Amino acid sequence: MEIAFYLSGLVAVLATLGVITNTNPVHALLYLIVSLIAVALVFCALGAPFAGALEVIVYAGAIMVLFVFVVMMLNLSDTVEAQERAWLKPRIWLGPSVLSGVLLLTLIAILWLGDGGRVIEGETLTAKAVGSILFGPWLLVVELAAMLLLAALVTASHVGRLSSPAGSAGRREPDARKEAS
Amino acid sequence: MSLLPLTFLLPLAGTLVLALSRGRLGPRSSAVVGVVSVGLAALVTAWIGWHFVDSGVGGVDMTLWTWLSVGDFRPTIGLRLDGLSLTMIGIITGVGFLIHLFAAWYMQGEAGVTRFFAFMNLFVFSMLLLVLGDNMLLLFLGWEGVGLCSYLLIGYYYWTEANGWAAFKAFIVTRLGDVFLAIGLFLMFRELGTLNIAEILQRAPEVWAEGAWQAQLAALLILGGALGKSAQLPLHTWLADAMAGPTPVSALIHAATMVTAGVYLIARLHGVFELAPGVLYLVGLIGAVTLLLAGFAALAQTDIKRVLAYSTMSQIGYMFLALGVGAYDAAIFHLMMHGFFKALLFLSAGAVIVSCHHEQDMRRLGGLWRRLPLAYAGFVVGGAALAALPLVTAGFYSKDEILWEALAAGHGGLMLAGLIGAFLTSLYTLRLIIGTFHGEMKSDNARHAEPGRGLVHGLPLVVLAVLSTFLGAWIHPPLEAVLPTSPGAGVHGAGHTVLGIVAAATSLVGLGLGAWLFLTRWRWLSERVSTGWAARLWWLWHNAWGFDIAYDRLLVRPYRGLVRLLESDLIDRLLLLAAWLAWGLHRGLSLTQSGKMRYYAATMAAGVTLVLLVLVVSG
Amino acid sequence: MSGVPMEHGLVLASILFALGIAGLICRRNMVFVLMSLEIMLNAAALAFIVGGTAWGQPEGQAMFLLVITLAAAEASVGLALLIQLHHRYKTLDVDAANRMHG
Amino acid sequence: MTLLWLILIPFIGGLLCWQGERFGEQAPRWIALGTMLMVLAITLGLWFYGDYHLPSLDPQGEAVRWTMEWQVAWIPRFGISIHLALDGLSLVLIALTGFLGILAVLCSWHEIVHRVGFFHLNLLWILGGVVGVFLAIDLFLFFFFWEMMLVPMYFLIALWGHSGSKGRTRIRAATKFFIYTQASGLLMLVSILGLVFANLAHTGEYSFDYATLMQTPLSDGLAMWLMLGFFIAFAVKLPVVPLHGWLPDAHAQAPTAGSVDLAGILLKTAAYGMLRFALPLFPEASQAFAPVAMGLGLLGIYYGALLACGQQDLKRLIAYTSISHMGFVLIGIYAGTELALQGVVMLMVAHAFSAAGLFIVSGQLYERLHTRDMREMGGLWGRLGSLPGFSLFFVAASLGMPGTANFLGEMMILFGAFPLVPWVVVLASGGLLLAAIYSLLLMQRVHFGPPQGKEHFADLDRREYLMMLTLTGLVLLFGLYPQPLLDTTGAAMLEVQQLFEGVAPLSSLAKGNQ
Repeated sequence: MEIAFYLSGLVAVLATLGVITNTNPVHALLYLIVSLIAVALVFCALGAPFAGALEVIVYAGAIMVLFVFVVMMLNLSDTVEAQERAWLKPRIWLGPSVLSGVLLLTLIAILWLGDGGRVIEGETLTAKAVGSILFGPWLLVVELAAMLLLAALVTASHVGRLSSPAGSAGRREPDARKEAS
Repeated sequence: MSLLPLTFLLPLAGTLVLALSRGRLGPRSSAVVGVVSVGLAALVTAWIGWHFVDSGVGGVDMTLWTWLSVGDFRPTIGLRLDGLSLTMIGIITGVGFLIHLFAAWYMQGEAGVTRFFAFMNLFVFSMLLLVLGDNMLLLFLGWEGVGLCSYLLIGYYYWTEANGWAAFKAFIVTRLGDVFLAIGLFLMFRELGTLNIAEILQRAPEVWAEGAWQAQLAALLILGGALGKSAQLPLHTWLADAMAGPTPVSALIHAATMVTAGVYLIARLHGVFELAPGVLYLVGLIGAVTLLLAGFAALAQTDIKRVLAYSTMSQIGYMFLALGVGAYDAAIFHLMMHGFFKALLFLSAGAVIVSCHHEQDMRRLGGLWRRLPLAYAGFVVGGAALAALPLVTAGFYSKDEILWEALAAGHGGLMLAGLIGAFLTSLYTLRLIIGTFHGEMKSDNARHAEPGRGLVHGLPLVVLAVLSTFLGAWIHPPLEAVLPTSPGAGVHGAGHTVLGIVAAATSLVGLGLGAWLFLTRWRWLSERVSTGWAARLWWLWHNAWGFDIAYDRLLVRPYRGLVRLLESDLIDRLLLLAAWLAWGLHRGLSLTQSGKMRYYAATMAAGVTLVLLVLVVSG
Repeated sequence: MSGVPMEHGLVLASILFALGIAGLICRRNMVFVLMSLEIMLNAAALAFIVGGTAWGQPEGQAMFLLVITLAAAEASVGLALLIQLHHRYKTLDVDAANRMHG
Repeated sequence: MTLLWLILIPFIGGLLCWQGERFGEQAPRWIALGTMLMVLAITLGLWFYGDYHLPSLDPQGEAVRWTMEWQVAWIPRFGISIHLALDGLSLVLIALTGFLGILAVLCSWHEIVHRVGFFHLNLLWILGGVVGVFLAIDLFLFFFFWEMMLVPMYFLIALWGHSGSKGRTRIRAATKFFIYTQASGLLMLVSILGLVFANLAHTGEYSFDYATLMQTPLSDGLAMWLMLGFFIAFAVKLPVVPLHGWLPDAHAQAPTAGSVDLAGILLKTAAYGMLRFALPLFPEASQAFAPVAMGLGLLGIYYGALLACGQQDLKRLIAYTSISHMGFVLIGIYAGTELALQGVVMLMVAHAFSAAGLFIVSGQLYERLHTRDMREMGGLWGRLGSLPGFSLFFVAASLGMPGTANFLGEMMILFGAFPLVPWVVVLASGGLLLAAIYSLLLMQRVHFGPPQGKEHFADLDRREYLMMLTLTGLVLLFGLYPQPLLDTTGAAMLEVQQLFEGVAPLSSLAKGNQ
C-alpha cells in the first residue's frame, strides 16, 4: 500500500509537470487526466476509496471531458502550439519556477518543523461514514455545494452565449488596442 | 473764523461736482466750476486773514470731530489757524486761484478738462488740510493727498507711457520719504503720547533733553519725509521728471505749494528740531548741497520746464538752508516769494509752450520776445526775482535775509554756498531767458507762435508779476507768534549791509557774465560743451549728477530682478512638492494595477511565500 | 512498514500545488491557466484527504466533496469565459482583454 | 432665535433660488438680493438696538460676554450644542457679510448666465456658512460651519470660474483651494478634539463649549501644539505666506462674486478665528508664538507685495495684494494691544471694501475687454467712462491713502504695535512703500500708456455705478468717521487684549466697570 502511494504520487508529480510544460493543449489535457487518476490512486492507497472514485468520475471524467470538448470546439491548431512555444521561454518560466520552488521549500520546512509522527494506517473510511456525516452535521456544506453548482450553471450558460449583443463592440477592441499601442 | 472749513470744503465741493458729473459737464463749465471754487476759497481766506490779523490773537483751534478714539489714541479732525498756516493758505488759495485761472486758458481744447480740474481742486483741498491740520495724522492725510494729486496730474497725459512712469516715480520717491515720516509719527506718539502739533511742541522739551537720541531720531525721520516731498537730496530725482504734467500743474504743485510742504513741516515742528541741533544742521547742509547741485544741473538743461524744475529744487535748498540755521521765518518768507515768482515763471513758460504748439525745448525756440511780449515780460520779471536782482525784486529781499541769517547764526560755509548758488542762479536764469526769447527762431513751432489773449491768460501773469517785484516783498507774513525768533533778527549791523552789497554784486556779476556769454558767445559755448572733458561735465550736469542712473542701477534693477525671481511664487512651488510626491506615488502604484492576471497571481504567491517564510524564520 | 507518514502525503500535495502555481504564473494561454487552477484545487483536495485519513475522520472527504464541486463550478465558468475570449479576441491570451494602462 | 434665523435665511434663500429658476432667469437674482437685504437689515437692526459698549454685569458678578445668545442641545452625549452668540466683533463681520453678499449678487447680475439658480444656491450657502462661523461659539458647530463654507465655494470656482492661462484651469484652482483649506481644517479638528479631551481629563465631562474650554488648564507644550493646530488652520485661510498657494489661483479663477466673497469675507473668517479662538483659548501659547507670527506677517507683507509686482493677470495681482494686507492683520493680532486689535478690525473691514471694489472693477473690465491680462490693457483711462476713476479710488484705498479706511486700519495697527515691537513696525512700514509700488503699477499697466484701440467701451450702467459709489462712500465714511464701528467692537477687542496680556479677564472687566 505504501508502494502504491509513493508510486502513484510519483506518477502524479511527473504527469503534472507534463501538464505545465506541454505546449499542445490536447496533450496537456491527457497528462492532466493521468495526473488526476494518479491522485485518485493515492486516495485509494490512503484509505479513501470514495474520494478516489469521485476523483475519477467527476474530475477525470466529467470536468476533463468538458475541457476536451472545449479544446476540440475551438479547434486549436498548430499555430497555437508555435505561439505556446514562443511564450515558454526561460526568461518567462524561470521566475515562476523559482518562486514556486521557494514556496515549496517553505511549505516543506513548515511541515518539518511541525510536530510530525502521525502515520496513515490506510484504514478505509467508507462511503457510508462519509455519507452519514455529510447528511448529518455537514448538511450545510452540501447545500452550499448545490447552490454553487447552480450559480455556476447559470453563469456558464450566460457567459458562454456567443451571440451576445456586445459581440460587435467586442470585435473592434483588438484594433482599438493596436492603435492605442 | 467759523468760515475756516469753507476754505477747503469749497475746493472739495468742486472736486465732487466734477467727479460725479460723469462727463455731463462740458470743458467750459468744468473750468468754471474748478476756477470758481478755488476763487471763492481765496475770497474766504482773504476774509479770514483780514479778521485774524485784525483780532491779533495768536492762533485759533477748531475741532470738527474726533476722528477716532481708542485708548489714548485720539486724533481729531481739527484745524489750527495761526500766522504760519494763514500764510500758507494765503499762498495756496491765492496763487492757486491765479494758476487755476490761467489753467482755464491753458487747458482749452485739451481732452479731459473735467478730470484736470477735479484733480486740481482735490489738490487744493488736500494742501489746505495739510497746512490747517492741528495734528500730525490729519497733516499726513493732506500730505499723502497732495502726493496722490501730484501723481495724477503728472500722469495727466496718460497716453504717453513715459508720463505715467514719471508720475509713478514721483509718487514712489515721495512715498519713501512718507514712510520715514510715518515711522517718525509712531516714534513721537510712543514718546510723547500725542499727535497734536501744539501738544507735541509743548511736551517735546519736557520729555526730551536737548540732543536726546529719541529727539534726534524723530527729527531725522521727519526730515526724511520733508526731503521726499520737497525734492531735496537724496530724494530729489522725481521733480525734474514731474514736469511731464501740464504746466499749470508744475506751477501750482511743483513750484508754489506742494514741494514746499517739507519746509512747512519742518517749520511747523521746529520745536522738535530745536532739540536735535545735529539734525537741524543737517537740514541746512542738505539744503546747501541741493541748491548747488541743482544749480549746476539747471545750467545744462535744454527743456525750459526742466530748467525751472532744477531751479525750484535749488530755491527750496535755500529754504532748507534757512531752516537749518534756525531762520524759520526767513524760510517761510522765501517760500512765499518763491511761490510768486516761480509760479510766474512757470505760467509764462506755459504761455510760451501753448503759443509754440507744445514746443518746450530751448534748442527749438528762440527769438520769441517780439511775438510773445507778455510771456517775455513775465519771464523777465520772474527771472529777475529768481536771480535776486537788487532792490526791485522780491527775491532779493528774501534771499538776502536767508544769507544774513546764515551768517548771523555762524554758519559761514552755508552762507558761502548760498552766494555761489546765487551766482549760478543768475547764470541759468539768463541762459533760460536768452535761449528762449532771443537769438533766431530755431523751428517752425517758434516761427508760428500765437500769443495768448484774454483776461484769463493775462490777469494771472500780471498779478504774479506785480507780486514778484519789491511790492510783493512788502507783504509781511505774521509769523512772530508762531516761530521762534531767528538768530539775525533785530541785528542790523554793518555786516548786514556789507553782505547785502556782496549778494547784490554776486547777482549782478552773474547776470552780466550771463548776458555776455549767452548773448554773444552762445554758439561757442554749445560747441565747447560737445567735446572733451567739458562734454563729460555737461553730460553729468544734464543728468543731474547721475543720481537717476545710480538709483536705477542700485535700487530699481535689483528690485525688478527680485520680482522676476519670485514671479512664479517660489514658496508655493515648494509646497507643491507635496502634490508632486503624491502624484509620483500614484504613478508608481498604478503601474502595479496592470490588469495582467499572471502578475497578480505571482504577487499573491510571492506574498504568501513571504508570510510563510516569516513564519518559518520566526517560528 | 506500517503506513505512510502524514507529512509525505502533505509534501505530495505541496509539490502539486507548487507545480500548479508555477503553471498559473508562467502560462498565458487561458486553457493552461485553467488547467493549472485545476491542479492547484486538486492539490488542496489531496491535502484534505491526507489530513482526514491521518486522523481517521471522514470530514476530510466531506471537504473533498466541496472542493470538487468548486472545481466543477470553476471549470464551467472558466471555460465559458474562455469561449467568449476566443470569440471576441480570436486568441487565448489572457492579457488580450486587459484594458488597464498600468 | 434671531441669531438662528440669521443663519437660516441664507440657506433657505439659497434653496428658493435653486427652485426659483423655474420662474425665469431673473427670479433667483431677485430672491438672492432679497435674502441678503434681509440679512443686512436684521444685522443693522441688531446694531441699532443692541448694546455693544461694555459687557454688563449681572447680579452674580459674572460678566455677560455676549449681547445675544442662543443655545439648544445638539448631541448631548458629547456635550455638543448649537450655541450661537453675538458680540460687537461678530456683528460687524456679519453686517459686512450681508453687505458684500448684496454686492456679490449684484455684480454677477450679468456675468452669470447659465445655471443661475444653482449659482445663487452656492453663493448664499457660502454666506450662510460664513454667518454661522461668525456666530458659533460651540467649537464643533464652528468647525461644522467652517467646513460647510468650502463645498459651495468649490463649486462656485469649479463651475462658474474662468479658466486662466496655461495649466491654470478653474478645476485645478478649485481643487487646490479645497485641499488646502480642508487639510488645514482637519488640523483644527484635531486641535479641537485635543482640547476637548484635555478638558475631559480635567472635568470628566465632554464639552465643546467655548466658555468651558477656555477654563481648561493645559500644560505649556500641549497648549502650544493645540494652538498651532488652530493657527495653521487660520493661517491657511488668512493666508499667511508659506501657506498661501491656493489664494492667487482661487481668486484669479473664481467668478467676480466668488472673488468678492473670498477676499471680502472668507479671509476675514480666519482673522476672526484667531481673535475669537486662537488667542483667547491659548493666551500664553499665543504670547510665546507672537514673534514667529509677526515674522510671518512681515514675510507676508513683503512677499505678497513683491509677487504682486510681477503679475500680468489683474486678478492675481489683486490676490497677492490681499496677502500683503493680511500680513498687517497678522502683526496687529499678535501685537495684541487694544489699538492694534481695533486696527485689525478696521483693516479687515476696509480691506473687505477695497478688495471687493478692486475685484468688481476687474470683473467689469473683464466684461468689457474679455481679458484680465494687463499686457492687453493700457491707456484705458479715456475709454471706459467713470470706471477708471473708481479703480483709481480703490487702488488708492489699497495703497493706504489717508482718508480711506485702509489707512486708518494700517496706521492703527502700526501705532498700536510700535511700543511693543518697534523693529517689526519699522519693517512693516516698508510695506507701505511696496503697496504704493504695486498699486500704481496696476494703474500704470491698466489705465496709463498708449491706448490699444480707438473705440469706447460701455460706461457703467446704473447698477454698477451705484455699487461702486456705495463702496466708495463706505470706504470714505469709515476712513473719516470710524468711531461707531470702533465703539461696537471695542468691548470684544478689549477682552481679547486682556486675555492676551494674561490678565484674568472677568475680574479686570469687573474692575473696569466700577
